[in-house]
Amino acid sequence: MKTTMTPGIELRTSPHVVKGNSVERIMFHVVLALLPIAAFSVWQYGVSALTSLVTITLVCIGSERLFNRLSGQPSTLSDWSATITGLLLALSLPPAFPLWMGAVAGFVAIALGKALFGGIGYNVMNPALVGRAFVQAAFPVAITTWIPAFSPNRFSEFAPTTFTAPLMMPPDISVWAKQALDGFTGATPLAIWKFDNVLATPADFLSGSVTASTGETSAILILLCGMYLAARKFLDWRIPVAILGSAALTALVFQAIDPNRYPDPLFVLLSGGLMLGAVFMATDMATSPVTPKGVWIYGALIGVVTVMIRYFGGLTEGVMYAILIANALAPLIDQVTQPRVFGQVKAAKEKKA
Amino acid sequence: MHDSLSQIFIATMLSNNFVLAMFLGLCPFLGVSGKLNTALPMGAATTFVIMVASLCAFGLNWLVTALDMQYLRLISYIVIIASAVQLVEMFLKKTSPVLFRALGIYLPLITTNCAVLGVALFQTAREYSFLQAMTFAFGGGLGFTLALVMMAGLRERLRLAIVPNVVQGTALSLMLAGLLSLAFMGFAGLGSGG
Amino acid sequence: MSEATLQPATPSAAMIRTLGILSTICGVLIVSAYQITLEPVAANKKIALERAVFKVIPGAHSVKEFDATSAGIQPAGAIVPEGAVKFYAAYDQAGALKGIAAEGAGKGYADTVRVMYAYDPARQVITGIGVVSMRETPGIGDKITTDPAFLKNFVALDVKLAADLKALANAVKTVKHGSKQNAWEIDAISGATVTSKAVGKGINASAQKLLPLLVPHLDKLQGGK
Amino acid sequence: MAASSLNHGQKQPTNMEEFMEGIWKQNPTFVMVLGMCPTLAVTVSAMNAISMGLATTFVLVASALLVSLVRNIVPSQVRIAAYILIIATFVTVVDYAIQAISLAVYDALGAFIQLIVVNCIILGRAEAHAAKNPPTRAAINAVGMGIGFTIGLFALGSVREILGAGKLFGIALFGPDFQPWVVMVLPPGGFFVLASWLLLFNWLDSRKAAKAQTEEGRIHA
Repeated sequence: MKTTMTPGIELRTSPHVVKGNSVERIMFHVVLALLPIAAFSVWQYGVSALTSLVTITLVCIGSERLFNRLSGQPSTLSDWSATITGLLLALSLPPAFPLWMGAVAGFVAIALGKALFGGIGYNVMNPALVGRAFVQAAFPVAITTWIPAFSPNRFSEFAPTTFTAPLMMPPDISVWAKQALDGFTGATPLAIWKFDNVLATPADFLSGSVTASTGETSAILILLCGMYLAARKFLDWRIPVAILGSAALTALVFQAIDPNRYPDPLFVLLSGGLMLGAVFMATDMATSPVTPKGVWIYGALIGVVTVMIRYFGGLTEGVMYAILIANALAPLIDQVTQPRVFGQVKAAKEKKA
Repeated sequence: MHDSLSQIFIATMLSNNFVLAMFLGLCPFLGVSGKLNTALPMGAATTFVIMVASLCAFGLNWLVTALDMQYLRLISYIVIIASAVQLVEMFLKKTSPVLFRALGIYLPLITTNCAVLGVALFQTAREYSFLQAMTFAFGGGLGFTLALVMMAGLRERLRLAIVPNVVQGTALSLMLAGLLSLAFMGFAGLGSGG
Repeated sequence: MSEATLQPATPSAAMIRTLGILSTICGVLIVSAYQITLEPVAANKKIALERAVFKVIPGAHSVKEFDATSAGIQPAGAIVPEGAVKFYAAYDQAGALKGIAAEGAGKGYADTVRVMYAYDPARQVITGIGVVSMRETPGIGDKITTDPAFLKNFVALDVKLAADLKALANAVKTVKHGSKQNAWEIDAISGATVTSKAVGKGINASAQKLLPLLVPHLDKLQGGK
Repeated sequence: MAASSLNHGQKQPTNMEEFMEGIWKQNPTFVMVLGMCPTLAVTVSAMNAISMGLATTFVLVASALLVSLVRNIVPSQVRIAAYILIIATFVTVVDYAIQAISLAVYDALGAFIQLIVVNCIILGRAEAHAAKNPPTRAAINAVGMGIGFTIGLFALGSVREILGAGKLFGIALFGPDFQPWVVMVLPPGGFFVLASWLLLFNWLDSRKAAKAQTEEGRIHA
C-alpha cells in the first residue's frame, strides 16, 4: 500500500520519553491555567456553561481515544492535549450553545484538527479553532445566540437551547433571555459597536457583564493565567505580546484617522475573544513559528488581521480566523525567517513542529 | 457593476478566492502545491497568463459583441487563450531564456487551468470595464498564488508527520484545502464595501 | 503550432486544410444549435421574467419591457440606447396598468444580490420585492425572502420624487433592526445586516436612476395592451 | 493514463469492460480525481450534480465520437488544437441546449457549463482513448466515463444537499425543525465531503488489501 510516506513512521514504535514527559507537563499546566477561567464562566453563566464545558471536553477526550484505537496507537489521553482542546473550544462557544452542536464541534476539532494529520504535534491549525470555525460555518445562527450573564436563575435553570434534540434546530430564546435579565439585547459589544456605533466601557468588560462566549469576558483572569504560564516558560510570551501590541497599534492608527468611527484600542483589546485567543490559542506550539523573528511576525499578523476583519469584514469577530490564517502561514513564516546557521535547539524543535 | 477597483481586488484575492471559494484552478492547485519552491513560480506564471487571457478576452468580447456573434464567444476565448499561452511561451524563449526556464514547464499546464478561462467568462458575465477586468485578473492571480503557497507550506510541514495510511494522497490535500477554505471564510464580507 | 516548425514532415497545407474542415463542421454545429434553441430560449426567458414580475405584482396578466432614457420611454428593442434603464410594465386582464417592476442590484455578503421590486405609480411607493439571484448564507442572508418582518418593509416603501423630479425626496435607506421610523427606511434583519443593506442599496440605486426618467412619462404606459 | 490505454490497445477489452472502466476502475471522480472544479463547485444539490453530470457526459460522448471519426485525417501536430475546437463546439451546443430546457438549471450552474471546456477528463479521454479507437468503442468508453463522473457528482451532491439543507432533490427529508449544516453547501463543505468519500474508498481498499494479506499468510502457514 501507500506506506511510502515519511521516515517518521518508525517513530511510532520508539516512544521518545523525555520529550513526551515535558509535553505532558506543559499541557498539564495549561489545563491548570484554564481552570480558573472556566470556573469564572460557570459563576457567570451557571449550569448551562458547566454542562457545556463538561460535555465538550468529554467528547474531545472520547474522540481522541476513538482515533487512537482506529489507528492502532497507544492512548494519547495522558498528554492532556485533548482536554485542552475541549476546554478551549467550550470556552470559545456561546454558553447556551446546543450540546449536540458542541459535540459536533468537539469531534471535528479532534478529527479534522488533529487525528487525520497524525495526532499531537502534527496538527496544521489549532484544533479547538478548527472545531469552532466548522460549527461557525455550519450553524451560523446558533453560534451567535447569546444568553445574559449573572441572570438570577442561572444555577437552577438551563438555557432552553442547551438540551436541543440532536440534529434539530434550537428554539428561539429571545423572549426567554429578556425575562432572564432585563434589558438584555442579545448582541455582543463588537456587534453593538459595528452596527450601532455604541461602545461598551472597560468597566463593563472587567465586570464580565457583557454578552460573550463562555470564556471570553474575564480579561484580567486570562492575562493572569497567561502570565503564570509565561513565567514558568510554558508558553512563548512574545506571541500574546505581539498580537495584543499589533492589534492595539492598528486600532490606534485607525482611531487617529477617524475617531468618530473607530473605537479606542482598549475596546479592541478587551472585546471579543482577542485575549483568550492571544494567550491560549495562538500560542499552540505545534502551529506557531519557531524562529524568534517569525514569532513576532506571526503575532503581528494575527493582531492586524483581527482588526481588519472586525472593522471591514462581514463578521463582527475575527480573532479565530486571524489565528487560523496565521497558523496556515506559520510554515512559510518559518521558512522566510530561517536563520542562516542551524542551532542545535532549533533543529530539535523543528522536528517536533 | 459599480464595484470599485479596491473592492474587486480584495474580494477576488481573499473573500472570493479563486481556489478556495470559487473552485477555479483546482487541478494545478492540488498538483503543484507539493513544494514551496515550485509553488511560487507556478503562481507567478499563472497570474501572468491570467492577465494576458483577461486582456485578450476583453478585446475579443468587444469584437464578438460588435459583430453580434455571441455564440462564438466561448470557442474564440478558448482558442485565443491557447494561442496566447503558446505565444507567451515562444516570446519568453526568445527574449528571456532565464525566465523561460523558470516558468516554461508550467505554461502548458496553465492552458487547461480553469481559472484562466474562468476569469474570461466571469469578467464577461459581470460586465466589467477594462480596468475592472484587469484588477479582477490580477487579484485572482494573486489569490491563486497565495492559496498555492500556503498549501505548499502546510504540505511541506506534513511531510514529517505520521499521517494515517488512509488519509494519504489526494484525500489529505483536500482536507487541507478544506481547512484553508474554512479559514478564508473569515474574510467574507471584506470588499463588499458594507 | 510551434511543433510544426520542428517536424516539417506534414505539409502545412494539410494541417490548415484539416483545421479548416473541422472549423467548418464546428461552425455549422454551433450556428445550428444557436438557431434551433433561439426560440425556446427566448420563450424560457419570457416565462422566467413574467414569473418574477407576477410575483411582485399580484394580479398582473401580461408584461411589457421598456427602456427609459432622458428622451422619454420606449418599448425595449434589440438595440439598447445609451444610458437607458430597463423596466417592466405589468397590465391586468383588461389591459390597465397594474404596476411597474424593475431590477436593482447591491453587493451582499457573498455576491451581488439582485432583486425585482414593484413600483406603484399612483401612490409613489414600492409595493413588493422578490429576489432574482443571490448567493447569501443559507439560514441568515436568505431570510430576505422569508422573514415576514423584513418583507413588511416593502408593503409601502416611500420612493416619492423630490419637487424638481430629479431624485427621490428621501433616499431609501436600510437602518438597523428595530429602528425604522420613516416610510422610506428599511428595517434590517438582525444578524443579516449586510444582506439587508444590499437590498436597500440596490433598490435605492435603481429607483434614483429610473424614477426621474419614468415619472414624467407615466401616461404613455396606460392601456398598453 | 497513457500507459493504461496502451495496455487496453494490446488486450482489446470487451465492450462491457470498456463501458465499466469509467464507472468503476478508472472512475474520474474517485479514482483519477479529475475535473474537480465542477465537481466541487456545482454539487450543492443533487439536481445540480445530475444536470452537470449529464451535460458533461454529452460533451464527452459527442467529442469522443467526432475525435474518433477524424482521428486518421488529423495531423498529430495540430491534434490538440483540433480537439479543443471540437470540445468547445459541443460545450457551446450544450450551453444553448440547457438554456432552452431550463433557465433555472442554467442559472444554478452558471459559468461552470462553459468551463466544461477545460475539464481535464474530456481532453484526457480524447487524447488517450478516442484518438486511438474506432467510433463505437470510443463512444462506449465515453458513456461509461460520463456515467462514472455523474455518479461521482451525485455522491457529492446528495450528501451535501441532505446535510446542508435537509433535502434531496428539493424534497424536505427531516421535517421543519431539522437544523441544516450550512457549511456543507459552502466551499469548505465541498472539500470535506469529497475528502471523506476518498477516505472511505482508501479505507475499503486498505481493508481489502489487509484481508488479502492475512489470507495469503494463512495459505503460506
